[in-house]
Amino acid sequence: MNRLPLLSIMTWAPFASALIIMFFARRRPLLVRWTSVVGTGISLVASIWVYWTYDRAAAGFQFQEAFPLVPSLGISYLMAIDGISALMALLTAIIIFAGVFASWTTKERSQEFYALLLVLVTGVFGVFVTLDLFIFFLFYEIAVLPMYLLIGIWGSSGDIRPQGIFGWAMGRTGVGTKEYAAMKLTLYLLFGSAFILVGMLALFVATGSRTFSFLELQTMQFEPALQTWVFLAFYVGFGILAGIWPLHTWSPDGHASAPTAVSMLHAGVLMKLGAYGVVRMGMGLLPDAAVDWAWLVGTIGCINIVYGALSAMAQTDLKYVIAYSSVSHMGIVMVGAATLTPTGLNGSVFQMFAHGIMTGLFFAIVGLVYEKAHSREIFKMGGFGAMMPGIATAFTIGALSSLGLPATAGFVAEFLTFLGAWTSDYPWWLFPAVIGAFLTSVYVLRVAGQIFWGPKAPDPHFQHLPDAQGPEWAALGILVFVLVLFGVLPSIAIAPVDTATGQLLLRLTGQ
Amino acid sequence: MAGDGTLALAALLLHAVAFLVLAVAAPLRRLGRPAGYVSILCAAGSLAAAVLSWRAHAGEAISRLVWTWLPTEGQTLATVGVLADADSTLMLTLVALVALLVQVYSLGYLSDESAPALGRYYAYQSLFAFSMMGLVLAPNFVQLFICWELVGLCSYLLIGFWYQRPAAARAALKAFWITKAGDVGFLIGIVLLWRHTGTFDLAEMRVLAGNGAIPLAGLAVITFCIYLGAVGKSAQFPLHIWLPDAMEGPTPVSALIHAATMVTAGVYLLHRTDWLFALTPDVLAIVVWIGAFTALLSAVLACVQTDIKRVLAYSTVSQLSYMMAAIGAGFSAAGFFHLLTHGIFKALLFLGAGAVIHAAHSNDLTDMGRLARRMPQTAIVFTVGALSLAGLPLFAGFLSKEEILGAVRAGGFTAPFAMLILVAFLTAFYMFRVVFLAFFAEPVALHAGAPVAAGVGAHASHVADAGHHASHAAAGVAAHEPHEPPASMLLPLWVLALLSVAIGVYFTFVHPEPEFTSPAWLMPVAVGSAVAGILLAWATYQRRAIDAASLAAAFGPIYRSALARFWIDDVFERAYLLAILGFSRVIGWIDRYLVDGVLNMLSAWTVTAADDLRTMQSGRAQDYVYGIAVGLLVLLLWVQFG
Amino acid sequence: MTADAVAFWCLAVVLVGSALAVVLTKNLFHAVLWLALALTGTAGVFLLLDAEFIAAVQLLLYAGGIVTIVVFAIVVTERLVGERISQTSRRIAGGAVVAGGVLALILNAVRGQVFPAARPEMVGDLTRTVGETVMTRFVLAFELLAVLMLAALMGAIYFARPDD
Amino acid sequence: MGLQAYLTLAAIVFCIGLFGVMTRRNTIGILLGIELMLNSVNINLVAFGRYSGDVTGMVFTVFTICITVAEAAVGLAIVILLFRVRRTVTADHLDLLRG
Repeated sequence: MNRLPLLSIMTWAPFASALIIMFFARRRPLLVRWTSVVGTGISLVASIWVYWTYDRAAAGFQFQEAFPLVPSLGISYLMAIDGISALMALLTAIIIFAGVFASWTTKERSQEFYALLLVLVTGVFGVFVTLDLFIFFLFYEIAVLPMYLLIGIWGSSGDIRPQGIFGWAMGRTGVGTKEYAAMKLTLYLLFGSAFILVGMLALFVATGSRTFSFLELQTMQFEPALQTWVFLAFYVGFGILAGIWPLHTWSPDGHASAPTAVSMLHAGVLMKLGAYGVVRMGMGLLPDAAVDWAWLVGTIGCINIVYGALSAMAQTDLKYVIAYSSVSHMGIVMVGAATLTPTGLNGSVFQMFAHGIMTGLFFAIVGLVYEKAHSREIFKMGGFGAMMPGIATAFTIGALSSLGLPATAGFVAEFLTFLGAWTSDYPWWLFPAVIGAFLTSVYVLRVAGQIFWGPKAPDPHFQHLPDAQGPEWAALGILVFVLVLFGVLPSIAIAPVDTATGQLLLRLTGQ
Repeated sequence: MAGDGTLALAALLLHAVAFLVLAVAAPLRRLGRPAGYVSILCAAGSLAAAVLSWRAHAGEAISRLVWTWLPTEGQTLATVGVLADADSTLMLTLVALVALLVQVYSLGYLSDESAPALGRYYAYQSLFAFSMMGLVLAPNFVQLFICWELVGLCSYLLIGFWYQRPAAARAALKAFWITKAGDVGFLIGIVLLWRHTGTFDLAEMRVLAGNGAIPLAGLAVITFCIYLGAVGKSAQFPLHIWLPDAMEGPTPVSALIHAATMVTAGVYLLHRTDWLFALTPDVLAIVVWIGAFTALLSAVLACVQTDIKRVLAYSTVSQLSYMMAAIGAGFSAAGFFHLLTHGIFKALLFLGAGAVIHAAHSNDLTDMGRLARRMPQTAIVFTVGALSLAGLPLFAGFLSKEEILGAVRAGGFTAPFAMLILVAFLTAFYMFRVVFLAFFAEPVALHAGAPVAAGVGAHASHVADAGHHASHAAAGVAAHEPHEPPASMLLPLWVLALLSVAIGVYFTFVHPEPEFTSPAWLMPVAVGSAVAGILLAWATYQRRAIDAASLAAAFGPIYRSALARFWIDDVFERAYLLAILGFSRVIGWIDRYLVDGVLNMLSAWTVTAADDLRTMQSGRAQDYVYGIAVGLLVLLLWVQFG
Repeated sequence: MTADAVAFWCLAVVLVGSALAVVLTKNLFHAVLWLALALTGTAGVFLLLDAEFIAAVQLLLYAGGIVTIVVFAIVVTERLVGERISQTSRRIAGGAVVAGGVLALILNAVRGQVFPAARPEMVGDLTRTVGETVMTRFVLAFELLAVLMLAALMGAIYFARPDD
Repeated sequence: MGLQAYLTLAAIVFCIGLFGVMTRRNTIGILLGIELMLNSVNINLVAFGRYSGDVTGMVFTVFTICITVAEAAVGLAIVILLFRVRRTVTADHLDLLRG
């Protein structure tokens, strides 16, 4: 079959535009932006195309591309997608496409900024579409590392007072600065990837057949002891990226310090890499261990949900609220996956998508508000709804999705997860999950009410603020549209995902 | 008869079309009144379709149209569609009617709004009507819940329509959170029920229930959870506190959402699933007791309010509890009947109150008086509404109220029955207190320090519409004279008033066959208590024969507690501040300073250790050579002797 | 004792003695001269090992080249600073212990091994063989060495260039 | 004379050089020590080569000598440069790389 290598195009188009930007767009900011739009646009078109033409009846891995890279070690450039990764690739493409527009006004070193951003996206795409563990890891690192520069250079510092019994330590590490956030995030994620690498190599050695191919590995049966500790290594490694409690603390600081597009991409997509890793690698390769340890994954997910929601409620900085809401929502993803039921896993994957879009929207809006009002202090702002109705509406729709209101993508995800939880072996997971949704409604609407739908703040700086303009509309419009579309017609996402989750669970539970 | 299902579907979708047009076509929306015309046009079409659909389903005919909404495991997990039968199409017609009238009324009532705000208002209205109809026609619990949440959203948006006012913004949040708390139970109930029965579909479930195929073990928990949803939505104790505050929204919104339709969703839910609740009599008993208690509580509260809309709000809570009590007693048809008549006359009362507020620029009863002279038409229709609510013969509430009282008695709940009779008396009293104070008595202000003002200082918050209208009345308050509202407002009032009377007259003479037999003394007792209430109100507020202050003093503790709303709101506020916000602060602190602190500790230790180790790097090459030599020495030792 | 042995012991005494003098004299210039002697002694050792060519290279490059360069360096720096540079040592005891320890252990290692006592006969002209090997088997390394020398030359010139 | 004698001699010279490198304060003095150490290595190379009947040892000695010369030239150039910049040849004062 002679057809376009869509997956490679999708993955490498941003990289190519990054190269073009670095070599040809010096001191031409508009060219930088349009190159980025074109590059990510190609990815978006390719991902939609793949998503659309994915053969749901046939299911399994499709659009396969393979050629050997290091045959002696069994490393090959193997790309293919199934329903889950197709949805994730679509999510990535949407978020980065919107993210390019959302960071249109980056002034400082925009050339390097966009180039790094695009390189990072290449890594993310690569992780989702590759099936070779070695290449997977390479892409994973590509996706993680540019973050350090992106936050360290273009980030913003917050203000956190060191106190408590660890006060001296916090003063010592420089809590709140962007350098601190960048370093914390990088160290945390690299710490996690060390676990992942060890786990992958252990599997590679255990097979004895010199292959890194997921397709071959998943047909093997590893011994229980190996499965257990490799699964735990994967869980910790990927889980750090997914923000599992108590290894989540890089996420609020990192997201709060990162520039808009980076927060969007990081909370929207990179955290999903973690969850995707647990599902694909952990559950896909180590079925017995996944069944054994589901209780841990789900229970920590429950803690995430409630704890994240309560922490979000306590914040006064808008970006921190959103960041903690990510921690809470990733808990739903984890609980959904841990249910090991088709409904729950569908919910989990759908939540990855829904949360990606909604948090991308949130961070885009936070960026816009900050740019216009120069404030992130929730309780100093107020009554922006009258001045920026567009932004306010978009935020409200994001908020509603966040609290799981029907007709937005968030509801479908949570509802499926709830159903899955109650039919799993640990039905009590339902209750923290539902309570988390309620707490979300409290903090997220409190914020929306304070900033947008409340009385005007007396501060003279906040009296005449513009609404979103030009390219910013594109970012908001795309994300809101997707959020509502997938909420009203969830079957366009669930149908392909369902084909993949069923196969995955077949191996797990043997049903 | 699938063809008739499409009529119901059309009624539903017309509103969706209106919403989509207004939501997407921003320029049209910002024009204001044209947006309203679009919405009203769709609402009119929707009413026509609803009426036709109702006629088509008058008998036993049921039509059902469903589409797959959510697939899982290659099969259909959940569907969306319409389930049109006699009850749902009747309710559909009520919704369509009130929605249309309210939209027409709003053209006059909100004529001073800026064009974009008006456009936004009509977009919300269309979304609400769509969601409410979706709820009414829902063929399964999933769609029911979806629309249930959406109407809650619209309620939130419309209560907070004047979000620049702190009270409105607060009330919107309160309404959303409190109902959402109930919905937590509802959602859990749905999930549990799905596991229990394996389906979301109402029709399938009903068949299962009919066959006795639903296991009874644990079912009570499930139905109770579902009932919790209804408690939140239909403002049952203790979650009733949001409804009075919801009066911060524009009055037409109160009429549509917080009187006639959305708040009755809980009652409708229980009515739709009465075959399920019938399996769990214990839960039904709870429903009766809570219903009767809430009815009494809110009737007492209604008596001390001085804000005309709040009186109506508490009255709504009280009447909803009536319906709940009937359903709990096992005769859901009686509750549903009252739901319909109440929808008509309570909408009438709210819209009438809106006309009064529009004219008097105040919500406060003490600012009114003898308005009947200035606005006789409004006075007439409002009195018709009040008589309906009091349940006098020839008016809409007469038979439905009777049925409820009979149902509760027939269900064997004597104490709740007694409470409800007392409520009937109180209802008539507080309603006619409003009628006399607003329309017929001398203005209170003329009797300086008049007793009725006793409640004002204590707790009244009558910022609602009044504050809004005050802004454009500021120009000439003194010169202002109350006057009849414009035709766009009068027309809906008359339509509703005539309907109330028509229904009343019809059912006064044509008794439907009740499911139970009521004793002959029931009707005289009910009507008598209502008349007694009216007379007491007349004596106190019109003739001022009885001093209102001494009347209040006679019920001293109750009166004072009622002014403080029995402290229920305070309990909730404390719970919110302490339990949720306070706890969240603790968690936030723990996260930042303990969970993250441990990490920072590790990090700081590393940095400190590195600082110490750093001195080893002296920068002098010879030291390194020395180190290498020592290393070599150690290495050699190790190789040779190790 | 054979003549070889006598020559070896004499050379060894000279070599060790001059080496000690290199590291112990106070006067830097004298130290350089002692180094020249040590290098010459090494050349003698090479001769004993039948490596005439290496001995020649050693004398030419080392004793001739390096010593000259060092002398130049001393002269230049002394002229710059305008005073005689004496040199002192420090940590003598520690250095002696460490160096002595290393020596003892190396010697211990050497003593424990069995080495061939006699040298095999080398046929033919050893210098010629060395030349042929350099130009055939190690030609690449040889060329690289040329590049390295050039680079070192240029580097040295660059470093030592007068201030602009 | 056996190989052992040569190796012993080389080891002694090496350790003397090492001692010099460790103890001299003057940079040029350190360089001299290094020269001694390299010399002893050369002795080893030649001796091993000779006793195993292989010319490779000698070839390498040639290379080593060349490299040593290059190193000495660069090293002394650096010393001169340093001297010009910092006015000292005392190694203790050259601690720009201190942590």
